[in-house]
Amino acid sequence: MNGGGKIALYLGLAVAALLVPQVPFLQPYLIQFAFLWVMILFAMTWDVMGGQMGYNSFGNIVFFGVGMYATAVVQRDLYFTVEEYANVAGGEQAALTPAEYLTGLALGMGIGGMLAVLIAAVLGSGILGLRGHYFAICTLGLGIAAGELASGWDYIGAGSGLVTPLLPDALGERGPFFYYVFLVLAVITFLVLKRLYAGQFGLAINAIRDDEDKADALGLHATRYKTVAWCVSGFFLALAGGVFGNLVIFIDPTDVAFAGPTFGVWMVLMAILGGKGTLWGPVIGATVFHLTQEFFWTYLFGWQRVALGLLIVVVVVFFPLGIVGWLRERWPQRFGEMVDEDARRVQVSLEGER
Amino acid sequence: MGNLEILIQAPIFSVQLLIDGLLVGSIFALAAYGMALLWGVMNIINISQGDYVILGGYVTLTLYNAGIHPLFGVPVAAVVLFFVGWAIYRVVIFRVVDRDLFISILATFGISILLQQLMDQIFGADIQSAESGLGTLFLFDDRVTVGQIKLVALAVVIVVSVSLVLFFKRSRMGQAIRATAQNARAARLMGINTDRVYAMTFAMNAAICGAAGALVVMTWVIQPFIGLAYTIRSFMIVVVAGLGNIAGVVAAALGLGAAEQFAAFLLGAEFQIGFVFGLLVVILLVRNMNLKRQRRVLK
Amino acid sequence: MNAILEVENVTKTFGGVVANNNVSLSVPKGAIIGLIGPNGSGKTTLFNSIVGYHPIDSGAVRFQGVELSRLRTPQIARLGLLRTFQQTRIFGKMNCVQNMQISLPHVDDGFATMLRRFPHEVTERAESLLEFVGLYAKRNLRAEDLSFGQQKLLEFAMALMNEPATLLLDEPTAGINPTLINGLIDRLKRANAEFGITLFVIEHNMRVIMNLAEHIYCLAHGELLADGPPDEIQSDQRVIDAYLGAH
Amino acid sequence: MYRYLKSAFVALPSAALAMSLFGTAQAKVEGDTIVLGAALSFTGKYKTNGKHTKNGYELAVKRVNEMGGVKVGGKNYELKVVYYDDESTPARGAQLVERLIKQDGIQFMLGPYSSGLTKAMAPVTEKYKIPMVEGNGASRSLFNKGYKYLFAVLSTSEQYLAEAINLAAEQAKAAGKDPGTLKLALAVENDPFSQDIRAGVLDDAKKHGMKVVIDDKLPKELNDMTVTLTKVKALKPDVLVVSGHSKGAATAVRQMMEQKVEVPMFAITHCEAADVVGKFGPGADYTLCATQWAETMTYEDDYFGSASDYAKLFEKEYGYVPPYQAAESTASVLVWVDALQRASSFDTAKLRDALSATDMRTFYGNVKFDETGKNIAKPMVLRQIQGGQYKVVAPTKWASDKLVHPRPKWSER
Repeated sequence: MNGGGKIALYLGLAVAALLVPQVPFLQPYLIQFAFLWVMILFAMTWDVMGGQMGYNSFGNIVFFGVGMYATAVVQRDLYFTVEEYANVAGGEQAALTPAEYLTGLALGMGIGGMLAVLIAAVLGSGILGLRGHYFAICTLGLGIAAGELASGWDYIGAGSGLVTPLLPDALGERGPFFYYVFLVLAVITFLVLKRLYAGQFGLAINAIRDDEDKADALGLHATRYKTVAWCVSGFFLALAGGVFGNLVIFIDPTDVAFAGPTFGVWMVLMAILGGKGTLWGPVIGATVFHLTQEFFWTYLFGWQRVALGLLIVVVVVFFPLGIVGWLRERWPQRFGEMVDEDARRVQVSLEGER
Repeated sequence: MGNLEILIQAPIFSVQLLIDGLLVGSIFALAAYGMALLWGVMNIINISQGDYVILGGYVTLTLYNAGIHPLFGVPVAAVVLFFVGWAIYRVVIFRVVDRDLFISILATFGISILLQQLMDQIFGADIQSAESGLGTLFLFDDRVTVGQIKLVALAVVIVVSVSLVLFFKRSRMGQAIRATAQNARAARLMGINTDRVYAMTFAMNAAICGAAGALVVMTWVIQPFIGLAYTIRSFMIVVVAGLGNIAGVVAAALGLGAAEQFAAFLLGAEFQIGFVFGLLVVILLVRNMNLKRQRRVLK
Repeated sequence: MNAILEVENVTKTFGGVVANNNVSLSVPKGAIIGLIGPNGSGKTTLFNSIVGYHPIDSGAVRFQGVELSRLRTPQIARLGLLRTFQQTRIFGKMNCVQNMQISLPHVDDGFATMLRRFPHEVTERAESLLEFVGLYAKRNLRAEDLSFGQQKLLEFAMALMNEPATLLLDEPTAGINPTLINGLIDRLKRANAEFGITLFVIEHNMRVIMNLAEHIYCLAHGELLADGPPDEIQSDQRVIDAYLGAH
Repeated sequence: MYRYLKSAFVALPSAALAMSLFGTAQAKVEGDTIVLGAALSFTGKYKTNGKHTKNGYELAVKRVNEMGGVKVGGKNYELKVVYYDDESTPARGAQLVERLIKQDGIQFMLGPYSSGLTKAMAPVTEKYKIPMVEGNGASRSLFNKGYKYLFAVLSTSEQYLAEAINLAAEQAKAAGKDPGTLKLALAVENDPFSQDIRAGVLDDAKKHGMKVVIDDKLPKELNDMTVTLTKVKALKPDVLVVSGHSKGAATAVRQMMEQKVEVPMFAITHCEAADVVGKFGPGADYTLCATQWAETMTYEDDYFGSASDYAKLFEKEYGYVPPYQAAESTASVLVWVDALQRASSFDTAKLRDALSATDMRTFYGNVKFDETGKNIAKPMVLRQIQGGQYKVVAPTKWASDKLVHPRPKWSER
């Protein structure tokens, strides 16, 4: 695709995404779309680690949960005491003004994001030294341990969970609000990642994926790149988590915040389905997955999870390249992988020198 | 730390915890040994390990509900799971054996979800258990109790371990499995049908897990979604013990069982699972630090 | 000539097995030095010791006067001491140009460099080095799609891109089509002469090493057996015995 | 084969897109049918209770329709419920309630199973001002948020076992002891519902000045309580309270029996759901069980007759004795019917007012909501298992038998 075509495509997508809430017959589906953006965020942030860097993390959900709890706690503690919040007296709702709500949300997301970065940096210094399946299983353990820890911590509601403040009426309906917030978040994440992948960062983490020992041998600051990659991934996941808590309203430690068996696995599956290690793969994978899942939910009543398990096996076993990866394999020329015919002459002459 | 005081003032209760922990650990040992087998021979980390355990439990439960004594569940679950394992190998696993490790991890993760959901559909999400009717031993003035079924479990673990050791030493298949574990290509050149060996290994692993599941359903309770904890425990035990070291696996399993009981007692039961997973992270990190100090040859 | 790389009394054991015993050698700046020895004589272990893949038991390794034995691999590489691998290592899923771009020296990398895009000059240089090893036409192919010999050449080009002061090459001609070997020797020599890179080469192919190196060390059973100019080594009875004995 | 598989990956989502986007949208009232909506747990950990809930709803709908339906504005309407599977997770529940309201146009909501799911859905229905009548979200934290559109026919969870504490205090007084000397042990699952039970118990224990010697949280993956029971043996409390849904009940009863743990009073929830009598026989005897409703109670209504008539009808229909979860659900539908008929309108604001003015008798008990939306007209009852039978022992008004206290020692049974 040429440059102009690309810009036209991006612009077209942006306009379409912005217009969705204005289309009357799509109105009832806005929350579904918001979930779609969340799924895309999941897949994109996982792909930084799993796809681009080859560190298959089952524990990225930790950052999602951390962001969610941090945001919720900030929203709670900014305007209430814990006691007040748990027992709002006299039947009065814990209602916030729009300004309070937005301040709490923004501040919470900021703190959540920073906390995630901190955790990624601290944990990363140890855990990112693990390779291959040890890393995968270790992060799996990390995700579950985080959920269990949250379940036992009374300050954040322990197993009883935490309820986030309601969206004030002045900010409009839930649908458009969360649609736009998540859209903006997903677009920013996409653009930041696109920019990162385009520079040395992208090549460096690709190199780590392909052969970390070689990258070491070339003098690359592999540990630094790995840590930064995890921080980036964690940061955006934490932001997403912060808003997600407000979307779902009720934060359950193991089913919503640190939901390893659902979101934690889905993010991996979505990235693989779309094609891991590619820019658009996770976006496409998440879209396909979300729609397929909705389809399963609607038409395979009660058996949808069975179908989901089957889908994972089938995708992993038969379709590990994913959609974009498969296209790339099928038509490598389209992706610029080709022998430069004009230059062939140079090579022949060099080889034939002696 | 009021809980610690209890142990200090009445040390007899730490005997209770220790005994219970060791007996619990003996059941972990079975699943962990199966995992070590798969890992060593096929280079596959089986995330669905715990789900075979639970499935073995349901097989036993089905017998129990049909009026058969659940102890028969041990061999029956092993046989049923053997065929289930064989089938899973033939349908899925053989396609991922030689592939990237992560693919096998994810594929078995998918199988795990699939099995959980199927069990949920077939047997329901309620917790269930089978009563062995074996009674309880009371020691030290009733202050220490040992369910006799746990002793039976220990006996089964010993029998299975010994027969496995004999199987690998004596039988042709056992030797073929060992040869394949060492070098699959060489084994193939020597005329060993490695595909058959893999199928056998996978099926045997499932059978071992099935037997463990039969013990679990008699000792505690089962429920379709608790398999992953067994998988993680197995993984942890294998990481500590190393591959192909049955004595090490048993020792590590017993140690983990005891550590869990004490952790649950001291930290509170709600942190037991968290403790297991946290311990996993710590063990992996320590192991990695040790490895870094040791041998690395890059060619 | 002053030595750019000095190995002094290096000993390395793996659980009781002595891989290197009291090995000392020095590589003069700008030279091409060879390292030979039968299989299992500890050549690769010595390379690994020099570039810091494992700690050495005793002894010292100095590069341009800096003690290396406490540094880690990437730090050593950033000092300008680079190694290639016997079993070629390249970044398979990346194309050749990308392989070259990421091989830029990382000495001055900070957090800001992570964001850096590669300027035209870098790409230019990458392409000209690819041309130098004869891979220009295939620059847009994924590295894993290259033949084994081409991957070796790519790895060599990547090493040059890294602008090392000294390059340790582990069997550069192993597995290469014999018709390409002369071209490779020529390029090694040119790299030495034109870019001023000191070369320290493990090589099994006697014809290659005799042709290439000006001074050769021979290891056997982890110990330094002999050293001298190619002619001398070639006729050294101990070296001949070591090779014959090993077979 | 692979190629087809791969093209399927492209075809499937396109089909899914089309279908999921243009699925049939339903209105709140279709012709002469009133459509209620519910997201229930058909899969996952609450599956069994999800089924009880659904059966409860369905039985009510069937009965109401048989008896002529609901009369609104002089016209008779049939009832119908639209269900979705929330997979027992709040994340899905929040998504589905949006779907019910926005996509399916549901204006009359029935509750999901469990406090957690209700916590996830209630704020959404509140936001859209859609009334929800529920019978399975008992956590008291649902009723201090000021929700105006949430109505619960059940007693909130802090009441579940509080009665047991009062009972223990009474027994102590009767024996001439100071209730303040009693030692209390708690082992409560780490979920919203059970933690509320804990809060209720702690409040009452404080009132009597009892000392809490064990306060364990049980993990959600509970399958072994040995460590807690070991503490019980060491500290010898007078009352042991365990709550952890069905698995907590089963594990506790079983291990108490196996390890011969002696404690004068042992009170749990979910006896019926866990079928502790069926599973452990005499081992379950003398256990105190909290229940929202029992078929032996003497309530009546026009649709089902007495509580025992309801139980018979339910058993005939579904083949098992109705647990209180089913009865609560049935009662929720009856509350809707009553409100619709009184309001004689489909306007949700009017319906809300009608609901909050509810004051009715059902087979399940009286229903009258306070300003927070919880039912204050119906008590919790405490039953003790005696000889394999559930006998109501408290509160006194409903007690059919006397409490056996303290529990006989295992050696004396």
